[in-house]
Amino acid sequence: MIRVQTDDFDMAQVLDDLRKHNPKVGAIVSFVGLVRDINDSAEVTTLTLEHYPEMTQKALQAIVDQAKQRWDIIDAVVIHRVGTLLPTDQIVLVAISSAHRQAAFSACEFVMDYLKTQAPFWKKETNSQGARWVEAKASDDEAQARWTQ
Amino acid sequence: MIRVQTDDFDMAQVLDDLRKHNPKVGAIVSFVGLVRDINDSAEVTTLTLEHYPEMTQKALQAIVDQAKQRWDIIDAVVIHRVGTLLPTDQIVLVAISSAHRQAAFSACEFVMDYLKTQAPFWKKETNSQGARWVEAKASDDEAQARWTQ
Amino acid sequence: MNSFQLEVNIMQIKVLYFARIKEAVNYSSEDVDLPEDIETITALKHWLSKRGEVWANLFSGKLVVRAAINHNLVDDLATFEDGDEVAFFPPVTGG
Amino acid sequence: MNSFQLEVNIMQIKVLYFARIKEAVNYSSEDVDLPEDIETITALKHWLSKRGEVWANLFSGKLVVRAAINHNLVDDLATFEDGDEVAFFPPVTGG
Repeated sequence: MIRVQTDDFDMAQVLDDLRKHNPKVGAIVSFVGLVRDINDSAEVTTLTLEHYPEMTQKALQAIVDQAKQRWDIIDAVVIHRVGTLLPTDQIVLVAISSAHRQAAFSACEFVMDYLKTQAPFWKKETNSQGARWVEAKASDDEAQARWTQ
Repeated sequence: MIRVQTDDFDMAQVLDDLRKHNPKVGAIVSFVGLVRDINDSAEVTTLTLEHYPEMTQKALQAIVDQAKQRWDIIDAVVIHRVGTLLPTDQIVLVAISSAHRQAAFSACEFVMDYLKTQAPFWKKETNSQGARWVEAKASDDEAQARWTQ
Repeated sequence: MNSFQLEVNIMQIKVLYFARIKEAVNYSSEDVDLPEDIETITALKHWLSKRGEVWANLFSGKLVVRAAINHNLVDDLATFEDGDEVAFFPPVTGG
Repeated sequence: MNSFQLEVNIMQIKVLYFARIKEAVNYSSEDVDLPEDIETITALKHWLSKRGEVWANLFSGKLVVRAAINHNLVDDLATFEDGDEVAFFPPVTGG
């Protein structure tokens, strides 16, 4: 399941859905990304996420499909929020279910690394000094490149 | 926080506690281990977990302490259930919060790999043919050994 | 005959802009008529950069501008066709 | 004098058994008086294996038996002291 939404998400509901309908599931690895109150510069007051709606779903699905080809996973959920968020708000959830834990760990980290570098989302922070677009990080490109070596 | 308990745990509550009190948290990686309905042999009807109470807390704390020394993580939660469980029941939760995702991913996988090989829990399965102790897996030893190479 | 050739040789694409690029050009979408030799992202960037200072600055290469064709992330040598949707945006920062 | 030496030279430890080892020996805990030369896990396993067939089978080396001293996982060359708690159990299978 892939969803892009302004509303918050209920992690417990997602995990219950992943485990309760399939007794083959032995492991669920999940990642939640949150708005931090401090970034490179001053204290963040809001974070606004823009995206490219027609492309986002397709890009996320392509990433999940790659993960399913690479690892023996059972199901994958990606939920990404857009719009204006506050510190400690949830931004993104990636949850992967599998029979054994290593596939779920690898696939979850893979999906996050690709999402960070391939999915069309852009963050704009506001703080007391004004608004600025968040810069992409070289460390995210390096994290993604690990999977192709 | 480290807990060993017979009761089920509320993943959403744990994650909320990790994020709501600390706006420095940018990432939470969590692992949930579940009772599968099938293992090496026939269909599993129940899974009973025994442990060594005086040692368990100490062993889990030592594993978490090692993870905190190795990675820049903010907080760690380990909850492990004991007693008799049914297929799709939650067995274990490891949740790690950090500023950036890679530390949380690595620490969560590290804690699980060490928990699997160092923490004094033993599983006994019952199925239609009777009861049997679950055998330790060489793949778990190999997973743990990765961290010392 | 001449006017027929002219119609065939003009390609129309839709161009979208996102994030700081959208803010710089001050709109998010336009239909663009292109000469037929403009068929790669590189050529389109070069062609757009002749529109003026804002455009020249955007596509000067000082900042990375990523592109998508029909919702697929592509590199700058990728080619598009009449009717395609091309998007320009900064490196993504989601997650 | 003789009786004083005897008291000093006997070591008492608590031994715990878990999982299939507990089921095999049929109890979970005992206080054991040991001669003074039995001070490593290896020596204790050897000493216990003389108790009879069940014990010999357990500690024959056919199955891995892990040990802890005072709640710390140890290898078989680890030494214990008077008053320590030693535990024997199969490889762990939690998580």
